Amino acid sequence: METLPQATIPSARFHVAVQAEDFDLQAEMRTLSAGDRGIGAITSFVGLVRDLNLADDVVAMELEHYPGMTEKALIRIAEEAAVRWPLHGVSIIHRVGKLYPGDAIVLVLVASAHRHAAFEANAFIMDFLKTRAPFWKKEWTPEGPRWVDARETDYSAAARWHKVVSEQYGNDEHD
Amino acid sequence: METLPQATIPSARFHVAVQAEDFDLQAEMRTLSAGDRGIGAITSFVGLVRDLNLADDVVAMELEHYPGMTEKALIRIAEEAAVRWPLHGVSIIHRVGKLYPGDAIVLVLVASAHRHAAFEANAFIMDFLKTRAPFWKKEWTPEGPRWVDARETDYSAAARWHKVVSEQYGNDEHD
Amino acid sequence: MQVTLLYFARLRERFGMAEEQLSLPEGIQTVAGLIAHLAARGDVWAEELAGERVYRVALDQEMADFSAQLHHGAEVAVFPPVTGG
Amino acid sequence: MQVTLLYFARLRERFGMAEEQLSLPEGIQTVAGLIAHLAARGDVWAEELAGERVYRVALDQEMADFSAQLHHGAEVAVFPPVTGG
Repeated sequence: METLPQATIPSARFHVAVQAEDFDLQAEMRTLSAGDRGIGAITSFVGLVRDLNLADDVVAMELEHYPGMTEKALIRIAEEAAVRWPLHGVSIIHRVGKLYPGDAIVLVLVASAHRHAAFEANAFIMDFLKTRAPFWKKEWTPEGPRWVDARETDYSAAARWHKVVSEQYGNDEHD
Repeated sequence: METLPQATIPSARFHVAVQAEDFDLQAEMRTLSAGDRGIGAITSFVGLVRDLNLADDVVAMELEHYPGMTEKALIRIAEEAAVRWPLHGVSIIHRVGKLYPGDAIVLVLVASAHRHAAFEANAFIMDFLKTRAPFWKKEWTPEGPRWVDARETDYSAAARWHKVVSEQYGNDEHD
Repeated sequence: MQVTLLYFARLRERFGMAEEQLSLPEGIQTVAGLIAHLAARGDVWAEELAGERVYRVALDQEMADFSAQLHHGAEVAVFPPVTGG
Repeated sequence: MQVTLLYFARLRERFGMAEEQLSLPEGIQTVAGLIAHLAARGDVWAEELAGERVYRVALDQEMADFSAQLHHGAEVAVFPPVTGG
């Protein structure tokens, strides 16, 4: 991992939440960017419960987490992104409890002066969230519940970032 | 460019708009994903007018476009993305007219079953929009207006996609 | 051959017009020929189209290069490199 | 040395508990020693912790590996690989 450019972290706002309630993308974006006129780009990722994901007759998904550790892990992931890219803010909201196809599971918002930083940091956060944040999914089917197994592809997606060479983001680009 | 996998385009929804009014991210996301339970990932990009971008005393930004060609160019860019990644939908909204620091300029929403496809297609669309869609920015300062020059970095960002090797997106991943 | 010309942004302002109808002289068949014809007007037309300035051309609302063939009724737009997003 | 153990997801269900307080025998100083101690209970404990099954350990709410040193009052969590997002 790169050494820490001390200047970047204090300037970034981090917000993390684990909640049963749904979130509003527009409201979260406004909160993240309020008052910061240096932000030129905001990316968001929203993960949804999908049907195909839910083989055969899955009717719902249930998310369990590790209260206390979860919030720390999400903050840690946001901080790691802010070390690698010049970010103005990161907001991560992860839902828990029972969710149904079409429901949102997770929101990651990243604000930066530069669009490429905002895209890459968001993808980085999702890849690390999938392997480092203590959430577990259970699928509910007519035959009963079953735990979802971790996927090898998520671990390889997270691992690839160790190889990514940090790019230079100067002031040549405004969003 | 790759040959066209005929199956992907008809299944994707495309929506483009050029408008003076602001947009609501949550409402646009809902519209894009409504009724499609195969979507596991939605990424968004929002470009904002920023202060730093606006050297010295810039008080506003004005966006001009080429009515008719703009909409075609945006649809074309969305279609090119859908050829390269397995997308369920793309929504592009670009604002025109007078805008102020903190205002949103552009929204790109991409829906897919897979998170990496949704991230990459969104970055691709933004890079191409910056070089192919007929919009021009004018900055208003106390000394008068001035047109913003195109940046070399935007052209190199768009050019790099020609070198990107199309990855395989199977059904190993749900968001 | 009759074409519609559209100018945008800085070029619209410098040329002092957003649109014009033009009857092309015999022998002008391509975008390159049309641009040379316009640059021959001299002054700002030569400055913008025959000098160091970079510009783009769209033919019938698609980006076009200098070799593109014109046709009767074509819509040709000339504008600076785009700066949207 | 007293530690708090937490189990999540499939492990919570298989072990039939979410949490337990444990006084460790002398000589258990690391995560590896603790896991061996739990696996020695046999049955589902051995199946989940000493077999082919993959699991993760967190020490004081940070991901930890087997060589991590325990301390009095430590919070040790054992759970399957995570599947959030």
